[in-house]
This record gives sequence, C-alpha cells and structure tokens, in this order.
Amino acid sequence: MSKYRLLAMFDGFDPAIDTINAIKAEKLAGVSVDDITVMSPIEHPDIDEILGDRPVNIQKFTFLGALFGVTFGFFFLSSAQASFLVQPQGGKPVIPFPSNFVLMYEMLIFFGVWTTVFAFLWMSGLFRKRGTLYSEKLTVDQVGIVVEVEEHQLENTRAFFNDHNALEIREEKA
Amino acid sequence: MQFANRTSLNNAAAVSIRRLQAKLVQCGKPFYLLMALAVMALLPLTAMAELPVPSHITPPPGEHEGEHVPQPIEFPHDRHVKDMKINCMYCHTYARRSKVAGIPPTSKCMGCHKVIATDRPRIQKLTEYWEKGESPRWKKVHDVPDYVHFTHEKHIRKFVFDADFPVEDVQQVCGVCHGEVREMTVAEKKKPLNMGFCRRCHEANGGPGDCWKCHK
Amino acid sequence: MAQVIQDKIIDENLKWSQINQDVIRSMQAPGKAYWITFAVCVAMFLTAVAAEIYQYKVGMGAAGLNNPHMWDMYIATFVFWIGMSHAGTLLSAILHIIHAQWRKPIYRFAEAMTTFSLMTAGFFPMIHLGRVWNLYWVLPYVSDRGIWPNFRSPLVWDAFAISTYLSASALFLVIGMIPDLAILRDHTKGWRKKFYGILALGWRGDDRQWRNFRKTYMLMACFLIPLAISVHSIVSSDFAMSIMPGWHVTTFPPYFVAGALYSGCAAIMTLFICLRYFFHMEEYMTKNIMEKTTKLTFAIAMVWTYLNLIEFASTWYGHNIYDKEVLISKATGPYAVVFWTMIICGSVVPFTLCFQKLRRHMPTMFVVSLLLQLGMYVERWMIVAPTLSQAHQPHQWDVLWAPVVQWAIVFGSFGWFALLFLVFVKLFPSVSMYEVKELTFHLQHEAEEEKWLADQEKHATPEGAREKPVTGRPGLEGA
Amino acid sequence: MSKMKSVKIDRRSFLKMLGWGGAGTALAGCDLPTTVTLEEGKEEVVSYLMPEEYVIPGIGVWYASTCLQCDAGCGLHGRVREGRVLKLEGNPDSPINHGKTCMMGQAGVQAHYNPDRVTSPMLRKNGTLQAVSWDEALSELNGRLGAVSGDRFAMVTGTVSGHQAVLVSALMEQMGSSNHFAHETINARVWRQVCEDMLGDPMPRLRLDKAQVILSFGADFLGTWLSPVHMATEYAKFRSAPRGMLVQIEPKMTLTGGNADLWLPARPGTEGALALGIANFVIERGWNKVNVTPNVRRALAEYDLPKVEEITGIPVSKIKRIASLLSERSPALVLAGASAAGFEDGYESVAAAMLLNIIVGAVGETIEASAQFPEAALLARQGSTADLIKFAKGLENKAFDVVLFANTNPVYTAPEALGLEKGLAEVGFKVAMTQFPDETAMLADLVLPLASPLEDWGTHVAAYQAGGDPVISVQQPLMEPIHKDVRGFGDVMLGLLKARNKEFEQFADYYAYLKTAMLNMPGLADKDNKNDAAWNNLLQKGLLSAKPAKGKLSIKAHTVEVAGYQHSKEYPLHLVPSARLGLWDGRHANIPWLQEAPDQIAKVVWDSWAELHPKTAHELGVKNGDIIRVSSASGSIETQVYIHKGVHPDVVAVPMGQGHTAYGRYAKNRGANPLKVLNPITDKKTGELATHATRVKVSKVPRKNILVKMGGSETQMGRPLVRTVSADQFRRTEGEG
Amino acid sequence: MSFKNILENFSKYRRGAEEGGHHEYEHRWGMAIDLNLCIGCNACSTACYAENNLAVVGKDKFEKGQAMHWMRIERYWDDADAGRDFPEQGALFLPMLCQQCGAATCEPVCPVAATYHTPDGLNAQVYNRCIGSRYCNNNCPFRVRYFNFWSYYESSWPEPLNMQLNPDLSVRDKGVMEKCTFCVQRIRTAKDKAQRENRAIVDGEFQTACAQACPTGAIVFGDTMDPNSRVTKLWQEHEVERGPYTSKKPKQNAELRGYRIFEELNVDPSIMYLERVRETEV
Repeated sequence: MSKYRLLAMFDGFDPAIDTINAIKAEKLAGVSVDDITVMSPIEHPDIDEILGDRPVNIQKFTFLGALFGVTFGFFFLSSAQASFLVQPQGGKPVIPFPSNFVLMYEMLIFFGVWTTVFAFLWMSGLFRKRGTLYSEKLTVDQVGIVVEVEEHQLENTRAFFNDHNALEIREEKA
Repeated sequence: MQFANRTSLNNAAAVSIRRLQAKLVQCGKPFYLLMALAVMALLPLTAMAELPVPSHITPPPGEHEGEHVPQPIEFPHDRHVKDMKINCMYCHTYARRSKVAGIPPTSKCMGCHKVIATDRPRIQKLTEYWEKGESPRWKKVHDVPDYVHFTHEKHIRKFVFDADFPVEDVQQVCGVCHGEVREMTVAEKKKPLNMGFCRRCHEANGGPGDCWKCHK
Repeated sequence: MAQVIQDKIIDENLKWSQINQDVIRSMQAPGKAYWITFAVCVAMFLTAVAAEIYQYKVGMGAAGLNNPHMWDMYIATFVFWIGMSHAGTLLSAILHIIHAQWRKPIYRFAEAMTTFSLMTAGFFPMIHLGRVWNLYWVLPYVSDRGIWPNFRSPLVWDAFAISTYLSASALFLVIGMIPDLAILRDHTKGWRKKFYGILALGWRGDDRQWRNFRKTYMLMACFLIPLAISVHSIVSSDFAMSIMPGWHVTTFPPYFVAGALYSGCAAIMTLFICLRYFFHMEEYMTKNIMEKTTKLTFAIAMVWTYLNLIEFASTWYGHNIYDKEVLISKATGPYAVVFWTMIICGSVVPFTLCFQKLRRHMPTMFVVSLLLQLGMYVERWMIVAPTLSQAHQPHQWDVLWAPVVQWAIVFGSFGWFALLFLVFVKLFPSVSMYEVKELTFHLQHEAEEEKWLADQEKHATPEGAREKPVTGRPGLEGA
Repeated sequence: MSKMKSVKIDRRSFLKMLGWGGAGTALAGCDLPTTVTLEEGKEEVVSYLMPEEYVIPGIGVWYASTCLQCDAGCGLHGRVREGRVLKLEGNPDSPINHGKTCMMGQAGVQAHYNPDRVTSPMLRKNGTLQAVSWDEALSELNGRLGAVSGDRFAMVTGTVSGHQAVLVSALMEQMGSSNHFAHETINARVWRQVCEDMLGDPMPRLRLDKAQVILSFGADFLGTWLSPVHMATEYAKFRSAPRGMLVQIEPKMTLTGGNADLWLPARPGTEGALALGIANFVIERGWNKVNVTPNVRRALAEYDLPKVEEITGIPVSKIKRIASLLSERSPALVLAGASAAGFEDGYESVAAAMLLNIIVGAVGETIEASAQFPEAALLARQGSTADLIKFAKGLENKAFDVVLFANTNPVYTAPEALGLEKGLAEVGFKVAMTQFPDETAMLADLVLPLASPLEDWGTHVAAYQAGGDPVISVQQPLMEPIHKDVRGFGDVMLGLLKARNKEFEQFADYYAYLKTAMLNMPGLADKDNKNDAAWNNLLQKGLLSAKPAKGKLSIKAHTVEVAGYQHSKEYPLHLVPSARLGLWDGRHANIPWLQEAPDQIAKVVWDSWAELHPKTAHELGVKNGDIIRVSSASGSIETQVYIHKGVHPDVVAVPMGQGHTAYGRYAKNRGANPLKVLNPITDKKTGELATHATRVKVSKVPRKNILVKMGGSETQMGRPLVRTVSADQFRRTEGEG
Repeated sequence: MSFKNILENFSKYRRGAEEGGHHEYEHRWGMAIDLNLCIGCNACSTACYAENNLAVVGKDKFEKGQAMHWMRIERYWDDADAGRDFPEQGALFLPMLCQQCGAATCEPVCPVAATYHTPDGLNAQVYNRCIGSRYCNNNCPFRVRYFNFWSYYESSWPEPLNMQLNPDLSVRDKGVMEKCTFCVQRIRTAKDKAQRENRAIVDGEFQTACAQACPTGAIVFGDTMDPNSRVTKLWQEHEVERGPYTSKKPKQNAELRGYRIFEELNVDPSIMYLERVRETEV
C-alpha cells in the first residue's frame, strides 16, 4: 500500500485553524494532529498553540557553542601567550586577564552565533527533501496543510478538506 | 616555545603557502588585500584546524629546491671536500671568527694552485684573476634578509668547539643549514633558511628566543 | 477618528499580495536617477581607490600624517562607520526583543546598513596601516614562525570584535531574509528566480521552519545586543586603553556606544527618507514610523549629550593638567570651530526633534539627519586629533589639517557604502515583506480584539464607551 | 702614481672596499611585497685578494686619524668595515677632544661620501669647465706656473698646518712668491693679537676647568671659538662641583649664551666699554688682585658706571654684580670673541677684556702659557679675514696672474664689497683644489679634485694646543678613494714641487714623504726607532706628543681706548652674522645631517633666518616666517623672520652658512649669506674684517613662507620636563667638589 | 603540550612588572643624563644619525613634522620669561630619546608584538614585524617613536652616501616604526665579544653613539644591574630607583637632582635625568 501526501490550501488562517481543530478532534481518520505540517506566509501564534508541543532544540546548541567558544577562547589565547614569551610586556603579565576576557567574550558570541546558525540550518530541515508539494501562493497569503494518508483514505481526506473550504488540493505519492 | 614544531607535512604546506604568496606577489597588490580579507573570514577555522603539535627534532625539518647559480668559476666543492678531505673552515676561514663565513681570499686558492692542477681550465681561469689582481665576483647562494642578524661564529662555537665536536667533521655541522655541500660542485641552497627553519632549530637546541637576537 | 489613523503604524488593511508586489516593484530594473547616483558613487569610490594606490606606493606620508599625528581622519572615519553599524542592530535586535512592532517595515535596510558600514569600516584599518600587505599578522593563525599577534592590543581586540560582528550581523541579515527570499523565488522569473532559489535554502514556510526560525532569530538578537555594545566599547578602548590625555577616559565605552547609536539612528533617518521618496514606499515607511524613529534618536541624542558633558566634567574635576589642557584646547584652541560644530550639531540640532510638526516634515528631517551625522563625524575626529596635537610632550605639539588624499579616501568610503546599498536595494528586498505581513495581521487582530472589547464594554457600561481613549492600544507600541 | 698604488696594496689592503656592488648590496630594510622572496644568486660577494691577518669581513676595525671639519684638530677614530668607513668617533688619546666629537666631526663621513664631490679634474675650455685627465690638468697647471714669476703667483688656503704647511711654503719658496693667504672667516685673530701684545703668548691655555666664574664677551667657546670640543670638555669640569658660573654678554644668544647663568645683551660694539666699566668698579672697590699703572687707572676712571650703563644699556646693578662675582669667585676668566672683536675698535674691546683678566688676577691662574710646539715649520698657518682683505686688495691692483685656491671658498665667504668676483675675473689663471664644486671652483679655470680628509694623508698641529704637551696628529686614510680620479692635497703639492725641485723626487708620493719626515722628526720620535714599528705605533695612536717648550706669560697691561656708541638714523640696526656650530662658515652646508640638525637655539633647519627681538618685530610689523630684506650700504639679502628674545632689540642676526649659489644639491640656492652684505670695515689694529660692525635697515617684503623649525611649544607648559635646582641646593647636595 | 605548560607555569605567567615580570633580566641598560652638563650642541643627535642609519627627510618633510631624529635636543624657554625682555638665564636643553621604559606603554598596544621587552631591559622594535599601525607612538607620552612615512632610501642616501650605512642594522623602509634602540648593535657586538672571551661585560667597554660623542659627558650609559657601573652609582647617588612609581619610597634627601620624566605615569623609564642647575642669585 502506498502512501500519499496531500496539500490543502486555505484562504487565510481562519479556515486553516478550523481544519486543524477538526483534525485535532479526530474528524479525519488516520491523521493525527502530530503528523500534519502547516505552511504559512507568516508565523501564526494560534497555529503553534493548536499544533501543540513541538520541541525546538536550537538553544541547546547555542548554549554548547557559546560554552565551547569561551573555554576554547581561554585555552587558545593563553596557550598562544604562554608559548610566545617574547610578546610585549609593558609591565603586564604573560597571561593578562583583562584582554583575555574581552577576547573570550567575543569568541563566546562568535561561536554562539555560528552554532546557532548551523543548528538552525540543520534542525529546521531546510535542506531535507520533503516532496514537491508546494504552491507559490503560500508566500502570498494562503495557508497550506499537508497530511500524509494511506491510499485508501485519499478520497476521504479530499472530501474532508473540501468540506473545510480548501481552495485547492494537491497530492503526490510519498 | 610549545606551539610548535609542525610535521614535515605541515612544513610542505608552509612551503606551498610561500610559493602561493610569491605568486600572489607577482599577480599584484589587490590579490594580497583579497587574501587578507579571505584569511580574516576564515581565521577561527584555521585556528581550530591547526592546534599545536609538540616535537623536538634536531636538526629542524625543511627542504628547499635550490636553483643552480652560475658562478664565475665552477668551484667543485665535492672534489675538495669529499675527495681531498679538506675541512670547510680551511677555506671559509672567517666562520669561526666572524658573522660571515667569508669567501677565501684568492691568495689562499693560489697557495695550492700555484703548483696543483695548473693545467685545468678552471685553475687557469683562477690564475688569470690572480694575475690581474682581482678577485672573482662570486654570486651569493645562501642569503638571509638584511634584517636578520646571523653569526656563523656563535653557531660554530656552540656546535663544534664547545661541543668538542671533531673539527675535521665540521661538514656535518655546516650541513645542517647548508645541505650536503660535499655532494655538490657549485653550492646550491638545499635548506629553506627561513624563520620557521631557524626557530625550530633554536627550540630543539636551546637557542635564544628573543626577537632581537636575530633581528636587527 | 482622524487621530486614530494618524497613530497607526501602517494601514492594516494592506493586501498581502499588494505588499509582495510593492516590494518586488522597488527591486525592478533601475531608472535613470538610480544610474546617475550609481555613477557618482562609483566615481567617488574610484577617486578613493586612486588616492589609496598613490598612498600605497609612496607611503603614509601621502596622508600628511606626522609625528604627533600618527592617526587622523582614517581612524575617525573608522570609528564613524563602526558607529553607524549600531543602529541596525538596535532596530532589529533590541526592538525585536522588546516586541516593538514599528520596527518591522524598516529594520531590513537598517540591518543592511549595519553590514555595509562594517564592510566600509573594515577598509580603514587597512588603509591606515603602513604595511597593509602584512595585515594578516593581526590574526591569530598558527604560524611556522611561532609568533602570535599581541592579544593585549586593543587593535587585535578590534580585529576579533569586528570579524565577529561582521559575520554575526551578516548572518543576522541573511537569516532574517530567508522567508523574503522564498517570496522572491516564488514571484520572480529568470535569473532572479534561480538566484533567490539558491539563497532561500528551500524555505517553504512550514511550521517547523517557522518555529526554528523564530528561535534562531531571537537567539541571534540576544547575541547581537551585547556584541554590538562590546564592539563599540572595544573600539573605544583603542583610545581609552591608552594613557593619552583626552583618550584615557572611563566613560568612553558608554559614550562611544551612545554616539554609535546616535549616528546610526541619524543614518536610518536619512536612508528612510531616501527610500521613502525614491521607491514611493509611503505606505510602508510611514510618518508614524519616522516619528518613532526620531523620538528614539532624540532620546539617544540626549544620552550622548549627557555622556559628553559628564566626560568634560570628570576631566575638569579630575584636575589632571594634561587632560584639562586638552579639553580647554578643544574648546578654544585651533580646533574650536570643529568642536563647536560638534556641540551644535550633536546637542542643539536634535531639539528640532521635539516638535511634532518638524518630525513629520520629511525635508526638514532629511537636513537634520545629515546635520546629526556631521556632528557625529566631527565628534570622532575631535576624539582623535586634539589629543594627539596636545599630548604630554609639549615639544611635539602640532596642529594638523588633513590633506587631499585623506579627504579623497574618506569621501570615497561614503561612495563605497552608497554603492553597496544601491546594489542591495535592487537585489534584495529593502522592506521585510513577511514581517510587514505579520504587522498587518497583528494590527487587524488587535483592531478586531479592540472592537470586540469595546462592544463588550458597550454592552456592560454603555456610557463608559465615550470616555475610553481611542488611542489606548498597549502592547502595540511597545516601549 | 703606480708605485704609490703598489705600496697601498701591500700595506693598506684593508682599505679596499669589499663587495660593494652598488644597489645590489643596498640594505633594503624591510620586506616590501616585491622583495619578500630571497632568490639565490642575486647578490655578489667578493673576497680580498690577499688580506691582512686582522682584517675580517663582518667585523669593524677602528683606525686613528684627524678631523678636518674645522681647524681645531681633534683626533678621530674611524670604524672601517669591508673597506668602508662607517662611523667616526673621537680619539680618546687626543688631549684636544678626549674621545669626544662635535656634530661637524660626526658628519665627516657625509663630507667624504658626499654625492656632489668633484670626481675628475676640470679645465675651462670655451668658457665651460670640462672634465680632463690629470695629465692634461697638471701639464696645463705646470705650464701656467712656469710662465708666472714671483709675487704674481698667489695661493689662497684655509688654515694649514703640519707637513701640508711645509709643502705650501716650499711651493711658495720655489715660486719665489710671498703671497700665501690663509683665509678663515671664523677665527680668533684679534684675540691672538691681544694675547700676544698683552701676555706675550698668542694662544695661551685657558683653564676653564679651574675657573669659578667665566665672563665671556661674545666668545662662543662651546660652539665656534678656538677649539669647541675641547672647550666643551673643559666646560663639563667647570660646571661640576664646585660649580662655576658663566656670564655671557653678547648681542645674539649663541650656544654658549644659551648655557649661561646670566645672559646679557649689551648694545653691539660696547663690550669694551662694559669691560672697562667693570674693571673700573673692581679697582674702585679695591677688589683687584693686580695693581695697574696710574696711566691705566686714570683711563679706567673715565668709565664710571652710569656712563657705562648709558653706553651699553646694561643696568648699573648688573654691572656691579658681575664685578663682585669676578672678585668673589676667584679664579675668574674673561674671554672675548667674535661679537666683541668684530668692530673697528675690536682690538681695543678685546684688550679691555684682557685688561680685566689681568686686574682680577686670571693671568697665571686660569690663563696659562701655552705649550709651544718645537717645530716652527709645522705650526699652523692660521687663517684670517685680514688675509682675505689683503688678497682682495691684490686683486684690485691686478697683482696676480695665477691664483691657486686650496680647500677654501673665498668667493662665498668674502663680502660683496671686497669685489672678489670682479677681481678674479681679471686673473689670468685660477686653480681651485677642492673636494666640492663650490663657488670658487665654479669661477676657476682649472679644478683639481682633492681626496677627502678620510682618504688622504696629512699631519696637523692644532693652533690651540689644549694639553700640557703639544701634539701633532696624524691624518691617515680610512678608505680607498671612492672616486678613482681624485688626489690628495699633499700629492698634488708634491707633484708641483717635483716639477720645480729635483730634491723632492726622492719621495714617491706624499705618503713616503710624510713617513720619512715623521720618522726623522727631531725631538719627536726616538732616535733608534725609525722603523716600521714606530710608524705603525704612530698610526695606531694617531698622534705624537712633543716635549713642550714651555712659554712664559709676561703681562703688559696698557691703556685701552674704546669708541663710544654711535646711533645711526639711516641704518638703525646691527647685522650680526652669527656663526653656527654645524654649518660653520658655510663649508658644511652640503652635508645633509648638518642641514637637518636644528640650530641649537633657533631650532630652524634647512634655511636661513633673521632673528629679531619681539619688540623690533612688532615695530616692523612682521611675524615668524615673513620675508624681510636686510640692507646695508653694501647690498641686501632677503630671508625669513624668526622672532625670539635672545637678541638685542637693535640687532638683526642672520646665521652664516647658507646662501650658496653652488656647492651641490644640499647647499645650492638655500637661504641667504649674511657675509655678502658686510661693509668692508676692518679692525684698526689687526686689519681683520669687522664682521659685526655693519649697520643695516630692515624692510618687509610682501612674501611669506613657513618657518621650518623643530618643536611645537617654546615653553614646557608647566610640565616638569627640564627641572631646575638652584646652585645653592646643588652645592648643598653635591658639595664643593 | 601547551596545556601542560599553562598549568605548570600559570603563576609565573601571571606576574606583572610589580612582581618583577616573568623574565629574568640579564642586563638592564640605563642612562643618566646630566642636564647641568648638557649644552644642547647636537653632537649626540648627529652621532645617532651616523650610527643608526637615520634618514634625512629634507625641508618639506621636516616642515610636515616627519623628521626622523631618534635623539632630539628639545629647547625650552622659561615660562617665567614670558614677561621679560630677555631670557637672562639662558635656554633649557633636554636631550629626548626613547626612555626604554620598564613598563612601556607602547608595548602592550602593538597588535603584532613588533615592540616588546627584551631580557636586556630594552624596548625592542622589530622592524620587519612592524605593520605600521602607529599605535605605539600614539601611546608614548614622550613621542619618541618615528614612523617611516615615506621610503627614504633613494632620497636620503644618494650614491655614494649609501656606502656609509651601518650594516649592523637595517635601513627601514616605508611603513615601519622606528626608535632609539640604545644602539643595540653595539650592545650585541659587545655581548658577543664578552661571550667569546668568556667574561662579563665591563662597564664602559662600549657606549651608545650619543654617549660616546657627547663632548661634556652629560650622557652616561651602562647596565643598571651591574652594581659597579657608573650609571648605577649615579642612580644610587641621586636615590632614583627602578620600578613602578606606585611602589616608590620617598627620597631620603629631597634635594637630590635625579628624576625621571613622566615617572608619575608609572612607565618606569630607564633614563634618569639630573636637574639643570641654575644660579638663581643673578
């Protein structure tokens, strides 16, 4: 049995939210609210709310990156300084804290930012192949809902979306 | 100095970077600026990629592909050193007394060659110079930049006289920087003689690390 | 009701498709005026390049520097451009964190300004170096020679801070632009479609992307605020960490940060008016937003003025003869004209921003914003030059006015900046489309909510409805 | 000549330059992108043919010689490396300079390596100087010399001593001429005459180190007077505990004035009256250590203090103070230099100072008999401006057919009013022996390029013998001539003599002559030491001390008459052509180091300036950098104004040294030459040019330039950079010595 | 491993100048300049030009303030003279050269460590490392660093003047900062010689060019760590001690002449000046 993906397009958020609420209320057989994907031109707080607890883990990477930055910074700087003993003195010690703190601060941010960005690219699944179901209207004002169903539920789903005022429905084989 | 002695692989990289630099220099200044920008962007990655490796290697690694330098007289080092077993400092007599090793005065050459091998074309050329009262204008093969202060005298003292190294084998010491001169006719530059080369040797052999020891 | 319209940030009934179209229209093939401006900028930039080539060939003497004046306009300009970059961060990061909605239509070009002014600023340390070709020695790379930069030097901190700031702000700009790039990908043709298709990184706007996007954006904003402040503190430490009178000032870091925000805000005002005028963006860059920007500018101007005065006061009470003499000489010496220009442009001109009529009058604001920037530029120069003129050793006192090479390069930097900006507005959306959409969505939402509330109240206490102020919309104006 | 060369190869091969391939060996300091890669085979190395054992490449060796930058005769040590002389230092054995040097001595290398030297003989053909060979030049010269008889031949030199003086007088003898003129602008001729007349010793030793107070009437002994380096070393002792006090009276602050404890500008030309006034007061109070004859006493009595104040402009209180200092702080020393001597009655003024010396008992205490050099023929023939005037007179009378100039540049230094250029145009054949294309050489018919002092042999006997034993110092070459076509002064002279006298043919060259002469010098070398070892010893030490013929001072105090002060309506100001330690009389204007070295007081570089007192400047309405015209009866010069308080308001002081019209790239067309506008007034007694007697007027020229000087602020702005303590405190902490 | 290095020597690397810094000084070259003896004659300055390959910049560049005199004689007039007709007490001369500060402010600001402190107590300037940011001179209260604003090789030493160039130190090209080195090439030569002869350096064995030329002997150069050197004795005599200002004891005898310029800036200069003596009674 092959699986199909369906994209239903809605005019604005209100019908989409209604549809999701309907799915949440298990009006659509075989589709759980956890499996649907909502595509929208902007981010809508209500949709987040309805879709429930979908975790975001970027901040953990950020934390680790920043932590790495600051520790790496310290050891990098002080090992460089400790191996370069002819460096300017000016009456200052070999491993001076004030300047190292400044540089560690910068390195904290540097690594923090970069890990955040890499984490974003990875976690948001930007490069992941997820079918071709897409419509250019999604970047104008329409909201799309993508569900994955078994072949036998295809008709049923279509009807469901049409019931909920979907403007357009596209489908593809998973 | 702990950061360190790179492996020969790294050194090869350094050599190629130097070549690249030289090429860029030929290309012109904008490339230099571009390179600086590029390095600026990539800097922290570089730092992560090449963390220090410890090592104590004597003599320092490093090779250099020297060019053949045409000299007024094709002086056969191999003949003198290998076959005749003449000590380097017999001719390069200032090495133990001065910054420079010195080219032997023409009188020194003539000291032997008034009688030895006078029929050879190279010796005849030498005799010609001698009779004119001139010295040949030799081309410098081993050179360091003008901002470098290098003294032969100190190195010879440390590695030969203070170390009780047999003076007749001094070629081995000289060879650390000058390569196997006894295998060459005209001397060629076989060691990079750049700062990394000097520094690695100074680290491995307890030489001074003060900038002003070697820079002037 | 008129009052209400005036108070709106933008018209919430803007069609989303209209937003797309308007912005894409601004990016279409440029007209004559654009090309003329472009040519002028190229000419300015090329003049600077010629001056720099000359200077590179003959040495720094071409810039007319001398023994006490080892630094001059190059460093002042460097500080100016770094300062300029702060406004973008302020608008996008700080206002983002505190949910000030009015930032949304204008933060994009402010962010671009950040990146470009950093790119401009980055040139100046190079131009100013005696041996540019060895610039990379400032960077901490593992070297065969076993030597490192001197991590104590504020100039090395600069190198760290600027490269961090440049990469972070560029990433912030690019990441924040991804949804817009997806819009462009979907609604353009030809090479642009391919180009944006690559840059959009496959953005489809699904909920997972949006969630991660928001989080990332917020995290980066959180990083950028301390980063921006540290960057300008570090730039100020080029001076504050020295022992020179007039430089070794404890209040320099906040003073520099305030000055940076100040000049950045002024620059935003200038660009705001330019974009509004040239691209007919009146619907997005409304006078209301302008007003908010000017109010913010005024507040920062006052902070700057205060810090300026407190610097003078601390010098005065500190009673160090060296410091004091530099201060007196600033106000009365050979550079007095410049000093009073700084005071008038920096502290007096901003009072025009107190008047609503003037705030809403674009030509006036344009002139004022330029004056503020002039004031901020000479402020930077007043930090650099007088101290060098009159430092500890009276034998080496000297007065220096920069010769033509320096001026050419400084002007050229403005050309370069404008050039980058001109290219940017034609390649990338200078108004953030998705955020404007969000803004209209929220405004609609708010309006409906309010209406609903008002209805509720009408039902409950019908007589109270008249008393309720129509402007009260907390949560939208933010701070 | 070929023989000489072989001698040099044998003995002095270390002078050969090693590996100087021109630009190839240039020390490119730091790596430009174009020089970052070092390629093999780009530079050349050359070895010695046959080196001395002690010559090691890379190691500098010091050789002794003598400094010829002025005529003080300081001993030198020159550092030679790879055949190049790199640095000059003082010879510590020399009693004159004790291992020290002045800035001019330091700059000797730049005179030697000067890029504007004359490199080959030049003969005037069709009105222009053209390079010729030495053979051609010498045959022309010998021909001309053969055709001239007796006094129709004249020779003009600077101060010349040692064996060069011997050769010069030999040549004059051979030519049968008595017209040898020694010309020196900066000299102490009047002082010498006064010393001779009043003390019986022309150059008595001055013991600055013993003096407790020095009163100097314009004697710039730290800068330009007698033997500056020696005086400075003595000054150090004078200033060390117990510290002596220096009072300087002069119209324009000199270097010595800048170091005085009390600097007073008397009205120019009234120094004599001031000295007499002080003397009068000293005797009046009975502070004199030596009694004077009634005649002298009567003459002095005329100078009562109010009158002296009127003449000199120095307040009575100050005069009294000086007088009491002279007696309180015994021993005292009174000196008189250019600004006192440079007047019509200059001799009298200096004599007045000497009288003061006698009265306060300085003679015998701080003025000692000189150690006289036993060989009279080697003594310095000291230059003077009187000789220049005599020479100019001769030119005016068309008395010379052939003139030979050697190491002197009178066309530059002579005042316009002497008409030297015009007179020279009438001379049939003028020969200039010089290192540089100076103004005189430009007028000459034949220019013979001389070797620089660092390339040449010679011996020198300083006029002012500083030590207990008189010395003759040896000048030996420190390197091979840079330019192949130059010859030493002695060699040229010897060549000319050989052509006239067979006796000289026994000497291959001047080196051989000198060596023979020195080794045969009676009373100097040991009898049995006439060998190479003795010679090498001499060269190593650089000088030879002689047993002194100790002289005795015999005081002859006589009445002194000084003229009163005359105001002038037409020319209200005095022109002071001040001498600079640095450019000297202009002979060092082609040395970049000395041009770039700021004047010690004015701190101006690379140009001339006219010092004006702020009051005078205010009256004229001029500011720093404005151009003024300084005109005397004999001409005018234009230069920039420098306002400072170290000049008398009646004075405009223009330093000597600039205003060359030739003399190479560094000197040519730079500034103005104050000597040019001097009136031809002479000192009545000695015939010396009265350098300070010219009256001038100043007018503003509507032009302005930027005064290029070193230093921003003129005062310390309240910063404790140079801190001062009082002499009392110094005495308390560092004692009486 | 560097990590181990840090752990083992951390406390050593944390020692500032107040605790003696991390390196052991072999020598600490210093000077005493007696302003009572200095006559301002410029001999030292010219000697410096001769010894150290200083460029002659010419009138135009001198006017711009680009002169390269490592040693300059500053001449001041008394502030009090402002109201007087004549400077009756003469001028004030101050030989100003790099003070080789123990806690030099130029050192920590150099981005590439081209200026640093040697074990000889000198502020070294490594020309070939310098990138020309010129921060060091900005941070030097004495303003004794000189920047090569132009390339002077061609203009300053036309043939054959370049033959005079001292091969013991480099000729600096454009874009490089330079300054007084206390004639480090002479120090180096003397140290090499002493090492060769297996002995310590003798005081007075060599001098800097300025000290050697100075006709009045106002400049005394030597090793302040050598208890028998002339310079040490002078320092002791005048109760001037090395070290930061903050840890200073007051002088026993406040009237002694020794002082260090800008000592209150805590830079620990290596040059002690002796106050100029003035006969205040006149």
